[in-house]
Amino acid sequence: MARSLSSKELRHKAREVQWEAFRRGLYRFRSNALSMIGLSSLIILVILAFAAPYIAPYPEDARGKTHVTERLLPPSGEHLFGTDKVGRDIFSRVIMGTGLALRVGIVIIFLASIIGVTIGGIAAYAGGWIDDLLMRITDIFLTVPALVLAIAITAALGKGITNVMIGISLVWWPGFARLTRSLVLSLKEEAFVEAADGIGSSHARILFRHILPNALSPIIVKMSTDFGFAVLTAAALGFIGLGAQPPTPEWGAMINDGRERFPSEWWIATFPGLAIFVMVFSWNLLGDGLRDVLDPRSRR
Amino acid sequence: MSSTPLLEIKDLHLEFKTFDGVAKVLAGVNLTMQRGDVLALVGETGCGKSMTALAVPRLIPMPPGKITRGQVLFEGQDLLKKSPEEMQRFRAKHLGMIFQDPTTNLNPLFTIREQLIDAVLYQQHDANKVPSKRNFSSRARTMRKQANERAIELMNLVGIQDGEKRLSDYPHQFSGGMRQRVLIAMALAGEPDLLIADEPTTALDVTIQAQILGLIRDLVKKLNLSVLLITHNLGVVAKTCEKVAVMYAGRVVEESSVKDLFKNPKHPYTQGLINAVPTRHTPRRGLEGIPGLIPNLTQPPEGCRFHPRCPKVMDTCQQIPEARRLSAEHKVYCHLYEDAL
Amino acid sequence: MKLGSYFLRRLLLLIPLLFGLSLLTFTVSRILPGDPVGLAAGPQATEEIKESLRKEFGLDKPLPVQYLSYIGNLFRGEWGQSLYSRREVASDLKVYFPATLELTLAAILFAGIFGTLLGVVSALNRNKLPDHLARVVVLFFVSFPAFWLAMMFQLVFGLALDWFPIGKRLNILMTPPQTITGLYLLDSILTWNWKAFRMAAWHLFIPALVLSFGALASITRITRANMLEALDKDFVRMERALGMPDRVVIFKYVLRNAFIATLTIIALEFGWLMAGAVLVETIFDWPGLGLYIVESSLRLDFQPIMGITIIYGIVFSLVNIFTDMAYGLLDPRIRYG
Amino acid sequence: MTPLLEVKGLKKYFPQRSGLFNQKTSYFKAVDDVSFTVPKGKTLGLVGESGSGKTTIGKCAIRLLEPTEGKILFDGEDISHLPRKVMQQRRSDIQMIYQSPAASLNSRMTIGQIIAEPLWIHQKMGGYQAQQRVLELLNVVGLKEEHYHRFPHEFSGGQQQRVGIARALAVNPKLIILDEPTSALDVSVQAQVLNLLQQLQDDFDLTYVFISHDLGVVRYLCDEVALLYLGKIVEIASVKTIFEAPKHPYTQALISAIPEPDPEDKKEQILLKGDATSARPRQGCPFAGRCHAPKIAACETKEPPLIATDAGHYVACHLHTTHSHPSGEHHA
Repeated sequence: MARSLSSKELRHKAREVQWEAFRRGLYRFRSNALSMIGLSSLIILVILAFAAPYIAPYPEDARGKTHVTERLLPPSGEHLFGTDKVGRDIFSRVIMGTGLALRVGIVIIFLASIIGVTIGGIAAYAGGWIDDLLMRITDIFLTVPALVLAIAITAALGKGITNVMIGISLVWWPGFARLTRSLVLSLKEEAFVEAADGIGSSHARILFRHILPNALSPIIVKMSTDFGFAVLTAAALGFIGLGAQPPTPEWGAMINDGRERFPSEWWIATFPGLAIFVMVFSWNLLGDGLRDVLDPRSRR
Repeated sequence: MSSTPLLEIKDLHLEFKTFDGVAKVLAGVNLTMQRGDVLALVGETGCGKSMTALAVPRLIPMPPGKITRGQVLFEGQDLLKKSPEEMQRFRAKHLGMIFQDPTTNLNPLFTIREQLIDAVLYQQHDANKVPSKRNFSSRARTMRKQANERAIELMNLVGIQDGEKRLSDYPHQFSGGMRQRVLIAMALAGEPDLLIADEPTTALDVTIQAQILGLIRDLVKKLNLSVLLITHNLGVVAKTCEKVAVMYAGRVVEESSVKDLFKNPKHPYTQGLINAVPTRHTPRRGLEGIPGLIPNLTQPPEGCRFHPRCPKVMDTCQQIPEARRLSAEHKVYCHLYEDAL
Repeated sequence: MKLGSYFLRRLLLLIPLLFGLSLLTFTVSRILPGDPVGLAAGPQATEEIKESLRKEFGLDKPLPVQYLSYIGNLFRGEWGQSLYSRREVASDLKVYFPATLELTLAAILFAGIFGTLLGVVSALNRNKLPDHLARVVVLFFVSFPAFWLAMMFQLVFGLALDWFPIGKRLNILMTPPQTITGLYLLDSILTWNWKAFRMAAWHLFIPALVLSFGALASITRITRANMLEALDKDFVRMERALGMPDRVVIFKYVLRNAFIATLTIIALEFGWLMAGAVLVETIFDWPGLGLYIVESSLRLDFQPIMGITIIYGIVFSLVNIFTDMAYGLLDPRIRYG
Repeated sequence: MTPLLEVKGLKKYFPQRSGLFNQKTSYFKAVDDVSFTVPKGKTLGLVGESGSGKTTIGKCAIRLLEPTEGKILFDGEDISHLPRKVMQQRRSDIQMIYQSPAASLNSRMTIGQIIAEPLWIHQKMGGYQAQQRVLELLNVVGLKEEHYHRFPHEFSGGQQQRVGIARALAVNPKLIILDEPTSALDVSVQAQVLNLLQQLQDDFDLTYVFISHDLGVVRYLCDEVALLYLGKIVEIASVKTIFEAPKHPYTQALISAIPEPDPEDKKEQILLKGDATSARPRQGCPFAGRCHAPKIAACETKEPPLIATDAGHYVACHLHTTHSHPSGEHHA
């Protein structure tokens, strides 16, 4: 009989195998120039978010300081993006708003995916009347387009950025619930899940050890591609006037600020809009690349 | 042997680009078929039998596939040199193909009539002469009417009762065996010179398999068809064909008449393959498998590709074996034998 | 006919769904914090005035009673009154809804046509330049906030180039076509009013275009993926083996297979666009549900909010039902049962 | 001696929904009143074409599907209604091996984790001890130790099936249900796996239920064979009897349809008409629509019961039972 391999050797081999799988994924992702652009630009945005107080020339403007003498100045060396109607430096406010936009996106996507995955997973695995009940509730949320319901809920909760995040999360989870449910339902039919049942696994073991790990990739893909849309939706609520209240430098609200003076003082609305675009575009590029790696079926 | 063979494949090399490297899927396939032959191409998964079959109508996706060397001669003309348009016309006129899975090879959204009539029209006429569905000139109507009649005739030919009525059905309304019959009808629409059948009964139940093989045998007799039958099932070979070529890892290793092959297999792989099938004479625990695994085709073994698994391996097996002619009909690619002719 | 009974079943299922929806919006608008009466009555209002307002709107009754009476009224076609304008919600909806519908329909038409086209081109040129280009372009346009893009388009095409009007459904001076459906384009065709048709189309073009970008990316991507999947099917190889030319294989046989799956996405995107219309309407002064809901939300005017969400719910559900039925007509395998 | 597995009157109906409210309107009878026994250490073959219910029987026997009716006695104990928790423990005695080796292994787990899982579930065995046991099992099924940390997709079908076998063996089961374990494999690999299965049966005194559509393999591997047609057993006997003296016309046709790898074999093939589902008559013998044997009146009117004709040979065919069966039936 051959000499038994020691645990250490086996573990070493395991690491090699995993590293190899990881490298393949990385290779596919890296060979996609667009997603690399998206990733780099996002990294820059994250750095910007943390370093904003040190980079912004007038960080106090983001906290509401006004300069009556410097109202409505067009872009110049002093004020790269110009100033708004109370003389605040738009460049500083845009930079200081980066962190907020990122935070809003992250909170919404995490809240929505946690609620959605839990509900969808339970519905699909339990089946029967539990499934019926949960899915009917999900359907009710899906009957009205997300933005409309988000407006209604946020309005009822009261204006403010926290309520925007709650409102959007509350209408965003059904998408995750539907996705998770369909994933779990099809995984439940897979032979390896049946085999797990066949060796005597408990329900919890089947769900957490066999089904959910295999459902993870598409959920992550959806999280990454939804991120941009969540940021856009939050900005829309800000634009309507339901979101962050002045003087918070929220990009959507800033566009709303500039609207009445558009197009004569075009810079007030233009630059925050471009900032939203850069963030959303970066996320979309990244999400598209992630989809290639994690969900190879979608792009061959 | 003076006449030009119907089909001659010479030294065909095919590569496939994969993540792990370039797989040498076919490495010098040689195969000859005369008009009227019913030839089985037999082998296990990954031996390249389907790729060889698909190389004839040039249906291998390229990329990732790439033919690096060799010829596919049909009555002497090299198919690999034809332009895509010429090839499409050639397929329509001279070839018929049936595939393994009858459920996926019919388009689910169109009626059998629509698909069968198109098959008739495009095989009988040049593609640019086929009228569009919205063309109501008398010529177009006549063509469609004739195609419809031909379709009914074909349905009867493949043994579908009330063929005329069933033309209006959709594929999902047919059982698996019936769908395979429809596919055979489509393949025969233009009276092809050569029918290539790629595992035509593998997805079917045994009793249905018997029906379809019976149909193919009848058609061979009735229409004087030449058939290239690709299969992994030695039983199907024995029941249906007269000649057989055995493939292993991208090469033909033995060619012979069916009778001779089963009575007198020469290549160690062929011997192993035949012994691996349980028959009524196999005693309990008397089955022999072939040890080892099929090689990874990105790094195939040197020389004879079977030598790492061969019980009779010798030093010379490091070289690619030439064809040895044991009789007029029996060829083997193995260093164990000498030319008898 | 199976299709009929399927339709009936779906319509019946709509009833509990709308009940649920009304309950949801009712809960949201009545139980959550915020003081609509206070807002409506104004800051100077005395407690008595507020009290009488509450009584007038039935807000003094227990919540279940309020809900039941609301539902009862709903069935009688009485959708309540705005706290603010005192106008009937139902008649407001009748005015605003067709405008939104027309805008959304035009946008989904653009997105459907261009998305499918781009998707097909992408798939047929897989991993070549046109494919990559299409991918970037649609990702680019979907990444803009619709309201901001609307402003920019207004600036460029309306003010700078003066090619298109900058807002509203028609010139202020023009009388709209006689109302039949409320969709100006359709009404002007029905009344043979070509001048109104041209004018309405001219006004509609830019808002619909801006709106359509939101749906372009996913329609393109799905069409591309479906095309590739369909091209990979066994029957495509079979059709080629039969000697059919590629144009027949692709445009007759593959396209229908790909389009069926795209249809579902188009229905889904219809809902997304109808919501997106809210934002585009505010920019282009488009007298639709968008402006209505924004104003009502800011004032916590709950009767219109409920009415609007229910209208959205009905329309979106109907769109889904119709898509499912179209799906069934295109795919003979679907059995309604 | 009590048989290790006894199935009595097993039925499995799947409800079909339709109508305005998606109500249950009819039942698809996948398995309809099936009984058989498997003695310890023997192999019973369940043979049939697609739709015959053979896999459903296998899954009911290990309670992966809940039987609609009937009893399943394992070692004398009725397990057909055991609560899930108890049944989970019983599964250390009954294991299953699946048709598609790739699909039955979780692609996110290593071979080591896959084989160790039942050890943890049933014996709470982990760490070094479990690893040693897994390495031992890898040896038993003919895999190498360095495969321990590999993932299933890196293996060929035959090797994957060996992993499945090792997983099933991990907890020393008494009974293994083999659901077409070699139908996805090449013949040379099939032979290896069949040899392995025979070896394991001898070494560990295993009892097999072998589900297959391949009569050639069944003839080679099984001691007794039950033939299924549309959810019912039509004939059951020792393997020798079935292949040498089949009585049911379906069995005869099926055996004649085996493509023997022998060009000299000139046995007459019985070609059946149509296929099982569409040729099923509304009443009478379910096989009557395809039957090649001369029909008698009873064929069209009532279903033939499964009745012993000789010792250990049961047939459900009017041609073989009308004249010989016990008197009670005549009065019907």
